[in-house]
Amino acid sequence: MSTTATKNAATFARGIHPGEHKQWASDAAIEVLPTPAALHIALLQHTGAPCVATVKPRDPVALGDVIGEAQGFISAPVHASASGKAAKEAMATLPNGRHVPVIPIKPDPEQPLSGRELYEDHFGGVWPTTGLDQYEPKAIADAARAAGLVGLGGAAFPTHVKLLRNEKKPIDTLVINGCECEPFLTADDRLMTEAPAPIVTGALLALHATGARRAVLGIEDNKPRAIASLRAAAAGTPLQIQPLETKYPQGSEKQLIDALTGRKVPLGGLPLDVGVVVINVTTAAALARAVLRGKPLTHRIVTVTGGGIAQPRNVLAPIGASFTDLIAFCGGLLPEAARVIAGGPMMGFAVGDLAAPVTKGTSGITVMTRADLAAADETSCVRCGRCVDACPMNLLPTRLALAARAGRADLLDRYHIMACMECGSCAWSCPARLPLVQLVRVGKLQLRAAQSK
Amino acid sequence: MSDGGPTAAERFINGILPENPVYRQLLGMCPTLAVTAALQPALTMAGATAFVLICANLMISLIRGLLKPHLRILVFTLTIATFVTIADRFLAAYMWSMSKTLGPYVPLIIVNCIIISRCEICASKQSVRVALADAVGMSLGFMVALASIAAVRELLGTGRIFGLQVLPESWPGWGIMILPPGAFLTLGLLLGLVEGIGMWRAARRRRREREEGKAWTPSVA
Amino acid sequence: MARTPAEVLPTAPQQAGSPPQAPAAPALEVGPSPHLGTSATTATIMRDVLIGLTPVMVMSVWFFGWAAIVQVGLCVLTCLGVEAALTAARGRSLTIMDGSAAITGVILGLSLPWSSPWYVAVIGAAVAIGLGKWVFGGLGFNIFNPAMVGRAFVMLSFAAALGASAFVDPDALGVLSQATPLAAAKEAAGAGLPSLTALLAGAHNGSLGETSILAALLGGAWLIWRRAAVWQIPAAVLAGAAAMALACRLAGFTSLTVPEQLFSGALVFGAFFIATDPVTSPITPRGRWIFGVGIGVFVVMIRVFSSYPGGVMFAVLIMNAAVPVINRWTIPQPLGWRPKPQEAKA
Amino acid sequence: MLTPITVTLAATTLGSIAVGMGWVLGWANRTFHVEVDPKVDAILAALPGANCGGCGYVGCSDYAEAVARGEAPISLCPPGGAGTAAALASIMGVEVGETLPYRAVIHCSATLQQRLKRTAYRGEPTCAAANLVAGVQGCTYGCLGLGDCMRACDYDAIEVVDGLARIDYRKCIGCKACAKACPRNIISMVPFKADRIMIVGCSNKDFGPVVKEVCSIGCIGCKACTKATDLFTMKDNLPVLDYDRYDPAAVNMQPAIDKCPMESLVYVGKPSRQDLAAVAAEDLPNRVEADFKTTVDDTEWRG
Amino acid sequence: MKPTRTDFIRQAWLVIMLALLYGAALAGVQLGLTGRIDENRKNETYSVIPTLVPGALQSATLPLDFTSPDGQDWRAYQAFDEAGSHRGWVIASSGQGFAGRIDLLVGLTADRQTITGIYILEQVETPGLGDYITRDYFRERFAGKPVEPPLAIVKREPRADNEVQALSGATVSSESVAQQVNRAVLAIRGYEVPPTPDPGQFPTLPAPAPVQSDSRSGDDV
Amino acid sequence: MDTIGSLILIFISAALINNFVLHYFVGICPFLGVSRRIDTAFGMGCAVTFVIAIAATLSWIFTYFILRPGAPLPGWVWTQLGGDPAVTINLSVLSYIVYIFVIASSVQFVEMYVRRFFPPLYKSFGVFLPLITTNCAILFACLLIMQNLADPKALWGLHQALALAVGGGVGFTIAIVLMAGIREELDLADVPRPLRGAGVALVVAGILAMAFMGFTGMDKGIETAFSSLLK
Ligand SMILES: Cc1cc2nc3c(=O)[nH]c(=O)nc-3n(C[C@H](O)[C@H](O)[C@H](O)COP(=O)(O)O)c2cc1C
Ligand SMILES: Cc1cc2nc3c(=O)[nH]c(=O)nc-3n(C[C@H](O)[C@H](O)[C@H](O)COP(=O)(O)O)c2cc1C
Ligand SMILES: Cc1cc2nc3c(=O)[nH]c(=O)nc-3n(C[C@H](O)[C@H](O)[C@H](O)COP(=O)(O)O)c2cc1C
Ligand SMILES: Cc1cc2nc3c(=O)[nH]c(=O)nc-3n(C[C@H](O)[C@H](O)[C@H](O)CO)c2cc1C
Ligand code: SF4
Ligand code: SF4
Ligand code: SF4
Ligand code: SF4
Ligand code: FES
Repeated sequence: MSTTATKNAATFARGIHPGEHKQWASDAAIEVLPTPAALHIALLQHTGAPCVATVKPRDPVALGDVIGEAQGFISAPVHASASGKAAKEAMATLPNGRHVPVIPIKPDPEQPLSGRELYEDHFGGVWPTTGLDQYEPKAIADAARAAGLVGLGGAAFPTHVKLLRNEKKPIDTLVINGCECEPFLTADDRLMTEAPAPIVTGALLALHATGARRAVLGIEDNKPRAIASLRAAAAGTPLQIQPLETKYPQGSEKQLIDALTGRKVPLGGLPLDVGVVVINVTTAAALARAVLRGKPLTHRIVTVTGGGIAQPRNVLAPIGASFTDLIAFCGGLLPEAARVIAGGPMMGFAVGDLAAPVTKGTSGITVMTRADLAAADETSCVRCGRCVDACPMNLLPTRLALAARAGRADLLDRYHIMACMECGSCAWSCPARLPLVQLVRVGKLQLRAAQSK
Repeated sequence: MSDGGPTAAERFINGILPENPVYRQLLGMCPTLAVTAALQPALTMAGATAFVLICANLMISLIRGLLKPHLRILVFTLTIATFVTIADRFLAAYMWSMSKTLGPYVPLIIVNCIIISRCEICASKQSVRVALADAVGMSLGFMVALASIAAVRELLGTGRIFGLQVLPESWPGWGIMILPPGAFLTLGLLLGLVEGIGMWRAARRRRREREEGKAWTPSVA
Repeated sequence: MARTPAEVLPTAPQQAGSPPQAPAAPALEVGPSPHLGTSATTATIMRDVLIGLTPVMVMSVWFFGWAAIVQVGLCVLTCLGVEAALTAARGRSLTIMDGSAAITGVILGLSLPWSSPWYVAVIGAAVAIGLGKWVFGGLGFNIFNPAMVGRAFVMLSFAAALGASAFVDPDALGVLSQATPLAAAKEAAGAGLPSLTALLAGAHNGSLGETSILAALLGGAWLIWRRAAVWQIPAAVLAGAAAMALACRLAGFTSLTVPEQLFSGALVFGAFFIATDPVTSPITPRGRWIFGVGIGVFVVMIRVFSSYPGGVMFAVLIMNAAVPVINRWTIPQPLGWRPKPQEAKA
Repeated sequence: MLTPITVTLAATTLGSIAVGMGWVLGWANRTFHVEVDPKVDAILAALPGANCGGCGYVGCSDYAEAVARGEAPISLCPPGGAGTAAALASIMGVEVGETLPYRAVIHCSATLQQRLKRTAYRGEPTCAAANLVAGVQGCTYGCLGLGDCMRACDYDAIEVVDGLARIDYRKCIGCKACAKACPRNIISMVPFKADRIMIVGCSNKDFGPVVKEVCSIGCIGCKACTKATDLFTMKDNLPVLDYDRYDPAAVNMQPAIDKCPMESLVYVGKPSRQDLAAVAAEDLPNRVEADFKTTVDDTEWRG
Repeated sequence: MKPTRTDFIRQAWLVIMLALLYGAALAGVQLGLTGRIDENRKNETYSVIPTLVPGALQSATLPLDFTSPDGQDWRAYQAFDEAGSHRGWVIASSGQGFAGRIDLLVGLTADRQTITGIYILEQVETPGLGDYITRDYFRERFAGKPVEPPLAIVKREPRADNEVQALSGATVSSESVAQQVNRAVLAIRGYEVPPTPDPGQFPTLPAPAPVQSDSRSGDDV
Repeated sequence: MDTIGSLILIFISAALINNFVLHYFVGICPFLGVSRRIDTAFGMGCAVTFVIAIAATLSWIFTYFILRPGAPLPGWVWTQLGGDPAVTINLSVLSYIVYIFVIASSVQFVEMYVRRFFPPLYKSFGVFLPLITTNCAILFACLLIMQNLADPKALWGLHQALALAVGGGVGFTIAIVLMAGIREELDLADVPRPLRGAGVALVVAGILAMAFMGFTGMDKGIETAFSSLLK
């Protein structure tokens, strides 16, 4: 992959250059996963309240049927990602550690959509860039909600909440996040390259829904093909394509907003507080599909990549397929595979049990070899300050880690632990191999426990 | 004793090691650090402290019936200050050079927490006999502590003990031991040593108990 | 150029609907994110520092010959031995290979005069590791720079062996027969100070490592380039010293010019190799500046006003003590930090 | 000849300073009086009043207030020693109330080998940290075996053996420190009415088939025990033992144990005769008691 | 529970009684010991004088205070022998050394042409280095030196009459001592000698001094 | 040297060169006991500085007018009683007892006053006051002042006494705040068990004392430097 580092590209302060590792799958066009033998659709796939199952065991379900009803405002329904028969509710441990109920579905051998048709249904066809004012802003948000749309960039926050207008906090800038700064992952890159049209349409819909005056798509300058294809697709629309320096975590919304607008999202606040909404490119595409075609979120693109997988690919997979299905589709694990990660290597979760299902938030499966993993053992922190120089939030990770080890909630608060977004820049830079992010997570729990007392 | 507290013998023993004022209670650190550059001033200081401690304990124990809780600390302080002045003047009269060496640290005995805490804990509550035993025990404990620190400092600093050459003449005196930092370092390391020995012995006792499979004490209170 | 999906369809047989075969499972492991890390380790950083120290070591051998090798060698061996013994006593895994104890030994050795007797090196090194490092829990926890703790201990203990006259060998020819520049400056206001070029090249008497400023600058540049040391601290030390030197010069307290102050004694060596010890310097960006300027100011203050000719060691120790407080004062404000809501919450 | 005058002068000087100062203080005490918690006063009176700072608080009254607020242990005063601690205990004791012999029990009894779907874990070797990494082991409820409870215990009463924390009831004093430390919340405090009591040694709330996938001895929620004795009730697929009614001396639990298809009902406390015999024969029983020693092998967990 | 005034008086009687008692006791101690203490203090200087001025009698010493032209106050002692003949001078001098103030005495012959010796009264120089200025071998380096030209410290064997070899490694302290000697010599040489007193008055020393430098010696009560 | 200069010298000397804690070893108890948190240590330092200043003022007054040999007040009483004016009265034997008495009462007075009228100030600072009564740093300052009053050549004025007192207090504050910072740091460190707490704190104090030895002779240096400046 060629990297055209544009000098003076806009960016944020600090951050790291962990190496891109995108070569594994950046040239692999999106392929469709054959319908697996079984799907396990988790009832909690988003940030917020869990869903309640609406199907009973042995009920037949069709592709796109609601099988879990959203509870509350910050929540999103889940849909069947294949036609088939539901089974008795079970439990599964998601890669992020959540132990949640799942609805198993046994897909029918004959599916209404599969293979190329499914791909075309998602990304093909015509995506208008004009006349989108016909949709009511409220209707766009409602469609997003009905489609079970959540952020596909990582946090899985229900998208309709972001799109709803808030009188007190007007939005003036819509940011479309096409950075994909995680090493290894290429799903967004492939989508932007292969199918920029739905992204542009989705962005324009979101622009209309939020009432923003400006729409910017931020993209790291290591994806020249995607930039070219987006520029072509967005020509003549208000959507502006803005290349950014390739630096981790360029895609983190606070850093992205800083890079694009210079605004600083307040601690504990939302982009909303500075008049910005950020949505991911895949989310935008899914929004277009939900509004224009009325299709719910049943599939997502998952990058299966890394040195430990036989054939790295970008796969359009039904939600609920197991990691095993995807790995098998990509030729299986190589003997040197050492760790399977849901997501990318910087923020993803290691998976212990490959039966875990793909959820709306699963952007990739990275299979790392022993050589990729940090080799050395932990030594004492020598306060070299590399973590401090790396932290995009301007925190003191080493102090946070030491305070968490000592269980000192007062210090954790003094060092602003809650501002940490767990991006992992610090731990990546640490020559002593301290598990800084893990300790920060422990520390956050300690601080919450101390404060609730 | 009818007054319920520890007996005279217990008080005496406690003062020397189990409740050693310096190593265990960390009291009276100032003189401990200041006068231990050599053994002779250290022991003189210990003697002066012992004199004050014993006299004050006796005096307080004698008048313990008359003490009002509110004013007790005041009475202690007055008494101690008086005896300290007496000790100070006697030193100046009969051991002039030592009195100059010790300088202001003799009057500082007044605020040495060891004495006031013994008055409070023992003398103001227990009989003269116990108070005496307590004072003597504590004084011995203080003396042991000062002597041990001073011995280390004098030996390493000058190669001498009580001014007599012990180590070979070629010993390069560790000047720092005589200087202020040496006092802190020696006391800190000795404290660690005493603590370490205590821990090591406790661990050994636990191990032994476990090996012997000592009787299982029921968990029910 | 996008390829169509058909072109990259898997060659492995795949029947839709059939249960996928569980891949022959390699032993997987789990762990916290991030799963990637830099290639730098503590040991590589320490190795870089040792490499950075070589120009200085070479120059000291050039000037002082065997004495330098023996002095540094004794210090390093003792440091490694004591470190090994103490880690073993605490039942910890052996850490001597990480190179930090070796650095302590080298820096201690380089800060001694060529003439000091063997026990100075041995006691200094033992104290450096024992009192300077082990007492606090070993690598990464020490408050004070171990090498400077060791040097202070021996300097205060064996003042005669480290005093100005220890440097001078009246029978020798060349630099060894002269007083060290700072001692000379102290005794006779400015007289007998070598020329600036001599100071830079190192053609004068002094502790093993402090003679050649150029060698120290060369090694320092390497450290900064390798990011083994942060650049702010040496910059701040030199800036602070220069400012203080200028002030003292203008007030007439000293006859030394600013460049003479900067290039004499251990200031440059200390700025690059001693003040930068990460363990004992502040972690916050602003704190590093305060720390460095503090060292620079104290060095010149001690040189000009106190009874000692040099002040690097004392200045470093004093500022080491202030590091926790500096860190505490200079906690950076996180991105998006605003005072109002914070206070409201508190 | 002048001696009496000097003595008088000295005595009167001192006396008048004493009276003067005393009067000022008495006046101040009246004028500036501030009401304080009587308990603080009581504690203050029981403290030596040396104000030496040895307790780590700023003087006796600060320490007294901290004790009265219940924030400080009663044993911190070095000059006061044990006597003062006892006095403070009696002042504060009114608050503490009567103590039942509550002891900590761990609701998991699966050893490393019995917990399935385990993966090598590389990370911070504490339970709190490992609990945040999914996939360390199949069971998301059970003991992680990294010993946070052990480190929290000031009385050295917990050991981790075969990856499972066990409590030595000779040492446990029921301080709850372990229960607060356990990130999986599987330690509870139960009344120890006898040397040996029964506990439910499992915390997995999932249905039987799910449990079977992750543990070879875990409770499958079959309700057999509730049928054997009415001391058990089911909650969240787990039996709950009613400790108010359970009298270890009187009730024979053997029927329930026999009924249980898994190994979820376990005795803790003093080892039984069989257990001791088993130890003697160096044949560790499956149902492990709290006081068999070996040490945890950290290396295996670090991967 | 507000305390009242009468409370205070009732409670305080013990304190007041003790204050009176202690005050009286202390005054007694003072009376008993002051003489001795003053003697000690005085002897500190006086006992040295015979060693600095050969043949002088400790009791036959006349303290003199004078001010040199540069405004500095000086104390000197005129030393006499048994026969009452003037044997020499002793001047007290002080100044900064390496670590702190050095107080010393300089002895001179009666004609004020030759230094007879020096004696260090107080110093806080580094132990094992600067504090060797108190050693005899260093002090002896000053004996017999002429007063003109001023003394100079050198780091090698002295070659001229006025050169004094420094202590090795302690040039600063040595230099300080030499400077003080020079200053004292200069002062006393510029001092106009008062008429030699009548030898008969010596046994009643100390002489009535215009200003008593010794602090607590004024109490004759 | 002019007066201001001599005051500055007294101050610097007490604060840095002959630091009360690190050179004279006074006030070790609070230095070890109340140095666990920076804020508390700072409060303690301020309180000590304040109390030393008060105690120094009062003890200077008592010493100057009553206790020193030849003090005016007892002399006046003496002559009123018909005594011989040539005789100097010396009550210095009472010094220690009067100092401790004065310190204790004034501290208690201030404490009650602050507590009654400035509760917030009391919370942050007044709580330290009782602890200070039995702190040797205060008595030590009084004793130093007494020494300098006993010598008629020096006969310190109140301003000099205060310079010493405040210098000593500031020096104490510097030492205890540095110590507290270090100990907060050591809370997070892996200190060998037997040394935890007082042991390592004393070692730190030792190294601090070594560091402060760098100021040796600075009083002389500053004096020379400034006198040359004035010339
Ligand atoms: C460290 C970090 C890195 C992130 N990187 C990306 C990224 O590369 N691409 C992306 O779309 N979102 C990324 N996100 C998530 C964004 O912050 C943000 O949640 C998302 O773009 C919002 O869009 P969505 O709700 O549609 O997912 C990242 C978040 C964090 C904390
Ligand atoms: C790293 C280093 C630190 C030093 N620190 C000091 C110091 O703090 N004080 C000092 O007097 N000399 C110090 N020195 C030594 C002096 O720079 C130099 O050797 C001095 O001129 C010798 O004079 P002296 O030994 O009489 O003090 C240091 C030397 C080095 C290499
Ligand atoms: C710890 C230490 C203490 C010293 N103490 C003294 C001292 O008390 N008196 C002194 O003259 N020099 C002392 N010096 C030496 C001075 O720094 C200076 O080097 C010396 O006076 C120069 O004299 P020299 O040329 O004879 O060595 C000491 C040096 C050190 C390192
Ligand atoms: C840039 C750099 C400078 C260092 N300087 C010193 C030093 O001056 N003295 C020393 O003992 N160790 C030094 N070390 C080694 C190591 O950090 C030191 O021994 C730790 O203080 C031990 O915990 C240095 C290390 C680095 C990376
Ligand atoms: S990067 Fe690692 S070693 Fe460096 S300061 Fe941060 S935690 Fe410590
Ligand atoms: S502290 Fe948090 S925000 Fe900062 S680098 Fe580490 S993980 Fe990222
Ligand atoms: S199922 Fe029960 S016994 Fe087994 S590991 Fe989980 S909690 Fe423990
Ligand atoms: S009981 Fe809890 S704290 Fe103890 S080892 Fe098990 S999981 Fe960890
Ligand atoms: S003994 Fe000095 S403050 Fe306690």
